[in-house]
Amino acid sequence: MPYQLAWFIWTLPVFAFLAITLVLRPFFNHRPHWSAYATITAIGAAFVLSIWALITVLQSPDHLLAVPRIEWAVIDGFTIHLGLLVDSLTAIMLVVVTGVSLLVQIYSQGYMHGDPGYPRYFAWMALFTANMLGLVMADSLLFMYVFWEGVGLCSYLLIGFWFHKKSAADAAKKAFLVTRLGDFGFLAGILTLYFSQNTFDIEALRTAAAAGAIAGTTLTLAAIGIFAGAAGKSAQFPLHTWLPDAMEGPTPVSSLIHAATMVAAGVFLVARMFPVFAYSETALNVVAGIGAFTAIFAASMGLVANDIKRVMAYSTISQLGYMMLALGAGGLAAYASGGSLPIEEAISLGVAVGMFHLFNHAFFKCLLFLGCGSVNHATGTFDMRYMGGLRKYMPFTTLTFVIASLSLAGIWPLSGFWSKDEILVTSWNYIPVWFYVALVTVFMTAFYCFRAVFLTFSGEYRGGEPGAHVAAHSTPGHEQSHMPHESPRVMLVPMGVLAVLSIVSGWINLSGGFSSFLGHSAESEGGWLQTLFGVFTHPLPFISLATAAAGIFLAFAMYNRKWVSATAVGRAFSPIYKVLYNKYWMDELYQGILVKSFLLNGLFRGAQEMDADVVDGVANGIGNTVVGFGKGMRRMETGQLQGYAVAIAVGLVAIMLGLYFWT
Amino acid sequence: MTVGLQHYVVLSAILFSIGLYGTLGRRNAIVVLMGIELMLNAANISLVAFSRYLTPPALTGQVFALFVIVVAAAEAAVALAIIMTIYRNRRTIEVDKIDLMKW
Amino acid sequence: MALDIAFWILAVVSVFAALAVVLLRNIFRAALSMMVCFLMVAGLYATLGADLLAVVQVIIYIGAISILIILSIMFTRDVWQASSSSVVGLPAIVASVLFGGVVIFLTLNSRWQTAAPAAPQPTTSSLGASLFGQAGYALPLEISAGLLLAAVIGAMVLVREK
Amino acid sequence: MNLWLLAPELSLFFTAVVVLLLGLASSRRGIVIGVSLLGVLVSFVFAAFLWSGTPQATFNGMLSVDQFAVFFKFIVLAALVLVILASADYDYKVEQVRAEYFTLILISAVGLMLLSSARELITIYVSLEMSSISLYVLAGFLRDRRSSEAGLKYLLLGSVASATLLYGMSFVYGLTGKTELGQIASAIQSLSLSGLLDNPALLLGLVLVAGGFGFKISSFPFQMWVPDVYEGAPTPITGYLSVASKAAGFAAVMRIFYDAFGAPSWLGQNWGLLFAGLSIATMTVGNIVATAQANIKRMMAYSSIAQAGYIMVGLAAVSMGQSVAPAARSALAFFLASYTLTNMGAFVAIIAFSNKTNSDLIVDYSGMGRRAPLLALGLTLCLVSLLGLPPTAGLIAKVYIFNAAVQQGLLWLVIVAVLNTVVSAYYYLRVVKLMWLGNPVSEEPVPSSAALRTALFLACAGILLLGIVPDLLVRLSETAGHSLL
Repeated sequence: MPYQLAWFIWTLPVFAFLAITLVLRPFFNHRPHWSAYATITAIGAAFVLSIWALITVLQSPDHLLAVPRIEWAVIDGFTIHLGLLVDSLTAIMLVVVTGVSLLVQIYSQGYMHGDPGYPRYFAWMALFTANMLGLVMADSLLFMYVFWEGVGLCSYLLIGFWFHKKSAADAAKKAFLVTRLGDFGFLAGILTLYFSQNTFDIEALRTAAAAGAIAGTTLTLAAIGIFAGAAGKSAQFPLHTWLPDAMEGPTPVSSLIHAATMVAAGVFLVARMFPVFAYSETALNVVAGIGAFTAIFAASMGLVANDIKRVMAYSTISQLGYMMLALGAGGLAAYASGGSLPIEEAISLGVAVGMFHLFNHAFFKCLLFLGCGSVNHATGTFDMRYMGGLRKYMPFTTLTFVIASLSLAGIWPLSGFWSKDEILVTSWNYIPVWFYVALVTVFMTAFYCFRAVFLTFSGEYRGGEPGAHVAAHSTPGHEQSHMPHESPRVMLVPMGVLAVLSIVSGWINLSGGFSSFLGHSAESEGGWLQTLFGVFTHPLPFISLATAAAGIFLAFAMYNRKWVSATAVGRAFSPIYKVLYNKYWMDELYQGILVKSFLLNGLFRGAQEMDADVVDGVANGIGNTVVGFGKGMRRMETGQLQGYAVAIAVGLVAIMLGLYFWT
Repeated sequence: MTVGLQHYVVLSAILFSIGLYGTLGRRNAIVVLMGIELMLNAANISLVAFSRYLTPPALTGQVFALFVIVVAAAEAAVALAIIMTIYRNRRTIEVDKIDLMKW
Repeated sequence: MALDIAFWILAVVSVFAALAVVLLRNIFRAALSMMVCFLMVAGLYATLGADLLAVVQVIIYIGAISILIILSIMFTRDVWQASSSSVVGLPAIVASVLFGGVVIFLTLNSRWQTAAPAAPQPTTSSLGASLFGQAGYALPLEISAGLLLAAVIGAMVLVREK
Repeated sequence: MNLWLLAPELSLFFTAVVVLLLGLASSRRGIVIGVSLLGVLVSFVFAAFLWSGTPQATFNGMLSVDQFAVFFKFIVLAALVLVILASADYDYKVEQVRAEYFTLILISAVGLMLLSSARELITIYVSLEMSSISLYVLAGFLRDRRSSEAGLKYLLLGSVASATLLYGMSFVYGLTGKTELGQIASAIQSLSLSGLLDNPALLLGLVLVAGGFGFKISSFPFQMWVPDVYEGAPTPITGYLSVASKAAGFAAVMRIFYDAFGAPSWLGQNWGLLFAGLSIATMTVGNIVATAQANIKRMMAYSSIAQAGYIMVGLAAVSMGQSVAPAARSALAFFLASYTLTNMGAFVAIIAFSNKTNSDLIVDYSGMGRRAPLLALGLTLCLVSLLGLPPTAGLIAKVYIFNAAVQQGLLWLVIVAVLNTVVSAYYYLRVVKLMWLGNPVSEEPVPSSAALRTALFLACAGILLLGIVPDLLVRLSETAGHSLL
């Protein structure tokens, strides 16, 4: 097939967006479903094209789909190209983005049913997907930045979809502002690279970095700037605060944001520009350090959240931290190995490990959110304290949710296990410090996600909540029945597909196929069946599995069997002693709780609050300061024309004196 | 001390400042307008003085001043017409009361 | 020498007349002072050898503009109301004094390339030549004709009856 | 003296007179507008012929007919077409004197076109006044409380500014004994000064002239009239003021400062730095205060101040580097062309909305996306272009001008400008968001006349065309930038 088809991958959703806003919404508002069909068709077609692109890239010897550039404008010798860069990294992202987006759109038909903003919703979703696709395909940083901002804008519109709700409008504003803070860094990074190399072309910049043409402080500054942008979008500490609030949007939006589009953009960006990072040890340490810290920091906050979507949001932040850690650790491999591993190898190692987790995470996290949406669809609340016992009413949702949770917790042989294992191995090999942090995080992850599972699905139904949270999600059409019921089929089918993917997606790399596609030739350990079981020849998988199992067990003990009252853990620590007495592998954490009994309620909650007040404060503060200045400065405009004339006269005098003394 | 170019230029600067004060510091719109006329006159004095002392045969400054006078007349006519409209609307021509639009 | 004396008289009177324009509370008297000031300026033109310009100054400024202004004062019935200092009275004084001071300081420090002044001679014909002549200012003249048309239309449109 | 070189202005002035005389017989809207548009078309054809000619100075060097001037004539004519169409729906407010209204617009356009090619101080002053006096009248044309207030403020402050300009010109004349820009330049060079203070008359002339034009291009601290006048003036005139008069002002500034004060290079760097400093203040004030506005005309006024700040980046870039950069002049020309289309388009949409709602408040734009999808789409496109997002002309214009500035070593200025752009997103997108996501006050659709729709369509098509295939205009503005006599 001709290469031009690649253009359609991101333009098709744009057409869908245009069709909805220009034709369907003004003229066919009484047929809202047509909008959904337009979006689904466009993204479906883009998905097919993405598969084609992936196959083409796979078959081409240099793993590249050559798309000639279009010379767009020449301004005084400064040429602006329009071009696509479709390599293995892009091809994988394309399939993930279109695939996940397609499933989410199908699901949304059920979830958004009856919402008055139905066509608007699908228009923004199409545009959101289009921008993300453009972002991964752009061949120059300039165009990437354009799509990058487009993604930010669409997420703003989608998070604030129910803009009449103050919390939603606030969350949207927050997301927009906080990610913008990072974007300043990104822009600075782009400009640094541009002034160093006089080009925005990604491939050229990668080559220049590898050839040492950009080096030293310039390189480090550029890399850290880019990472700031990535940290904003991928919700890394300290710019992560927007993500938990972003659940104010419709749940499928959260699902798309958390799985394949918005947050993945940051990780993708770092992977895309990884050569720029790999030659600066400082930058790599920043990436790995922030990643690891974010992983454990976010996970700790997930332990105490009561809102199921919030738990998942913290989980996303934490998992993104893992991916950053993977990238950083992979890159640091070259430095840690004392030169035996060439930097090119380290680059592909980092990218392969990080992207592999991104790939797997997309499916199970998307599924978890769709599960949350399904639960909410049934109970009208996101507060787990009012759920419980849904297993009886929603068997299918329960099943898929548990599968996704197992995958997230990293249980063999589900997909999450494989990529998490690779991250642990890489960090163990090259930066052991972060390995322990990651391991603790594994425990926490397993604990909080099964805490959610048990609170939601086991026990007795606690009646939903007709109070505050329904008001918070008061979309018409979600009529409350007295007992929860399973969601419609249009929502369940995508969940089923994702459940299967959550199990099997990790197997793709059993014989190193995924890694070698990304340029990292892993040491092959025989066929994939051998690897499936052969993985246990090393001790590390046992450790991580055991850690995860421990987490699950603790959750089981506390929230299913109630051997230990969860509230008591917060208040007093002695009951924990009794229950966990014999579990020697819990000693460290145990001591921690003993020593600092306020850890759960004190520090973690404190972290959450600092989050809400300080970091948000800065973001909102900047916005409010500008507007405040504006409000103050407009007072200068007194309406008195003689006041203006005085300004002219004084201005002239000031300019004269200024020039007089300056020259 | 013989009167020379500098005397004229300084005189014009003084008249310009007085005119400027008239436009900035007086409340009545017509006085403001008179201030502007003073400023234009001041500029003309310096133009004519330059013409006399710099390029005696060429008279460029005088030509310039001639045009300024024409423009000043046109400007005054339009200004007074606008002041009339204001007066019809508000029964006052005090410029500090004409501040409907601000902020 | 006579010219010098004339200059000093004209200069002092014009400055005082100008001050009267902007300081007198009675607007009508301010307008009369303005006429005096314009007359003095015409005299200054004469001392500079610009005879035609002096005449034009008298005809247009005193004959037309001043009369127009006095008429407007009468129409707006604010004649007997005091023209008080504006809301930015003090800043206005400061700004104008500063402005004047800086300009005077800078002009006094400037070097002007003065040529020896020629003996005064009638300028009417040479002005006419430079306005209408081959190498003259015909273009600005035409433009100012358009300008006057715009002003006439504008003034008529603005003061028309409802 | 070749009158053909004046043909665009002459034909337009002739049209103005014809329209005025027609008004005595019949002031039917169709006839008046038709004749005006025809005159613009004729003038455009003449200008197009001049484009292909060689640059030359005519009328004893008072007028230069180069591509730079012709480019700005095109801009003025484009604004003229849009303002005439935009007035079609608005002129019910001036029905008795419709012919005079259009006559004044045409005369002011003649003045602006002359201003963009004038290269002699007297001509510059007289053309400037020709356009200004017509615009004073037009600003106060409605004679209601707001409009007459706008007229008075514009007139009094404008007169102060032009007196300042005149005073500055007198010092330039006093320093050099010349009024023609080229001769002024050689006179300054022959003085062989080594700094502004060698002869402070130069500083006086420079600053006072810059101040007089600073008023015209709404540069800080001469920008304070802008919001009040823009709010009170009839909306089509506001649009016209914000683009045509500003464009011609920039053309004149460029010509004066480059032609007369372009050499020696320290002089260029002095005023380049002056404009760079003013540019920062201008765009910052414009953007920050715009965030706090509730009236859309006022918001657009502050937005246009901010845009003037961006354009001044180009002005500063012309002379700030080691060598003079024609690229910066091209960028400035391109920016003004794109800005003209964009801002006029926005004002056309605003006229259409306020015709229906009788309000200029931003909150009343809530839900307009549903009540008038096409108008809202047009306004969205214009605002997005003002912000400088793809795929619009605004993006190219910003890239072009910022690139030119960076080439001249003004990176710090560009960084400030980009930060400013970020601030501007707040108020532009607020309107966009309100239109598409807000709840409509009523479900009643907003009708608009064919003339307004045509104007908006023309503007939007131009914005998109320049955004998608900028090469068309980039070539023209490059020619213009390099042709300055």
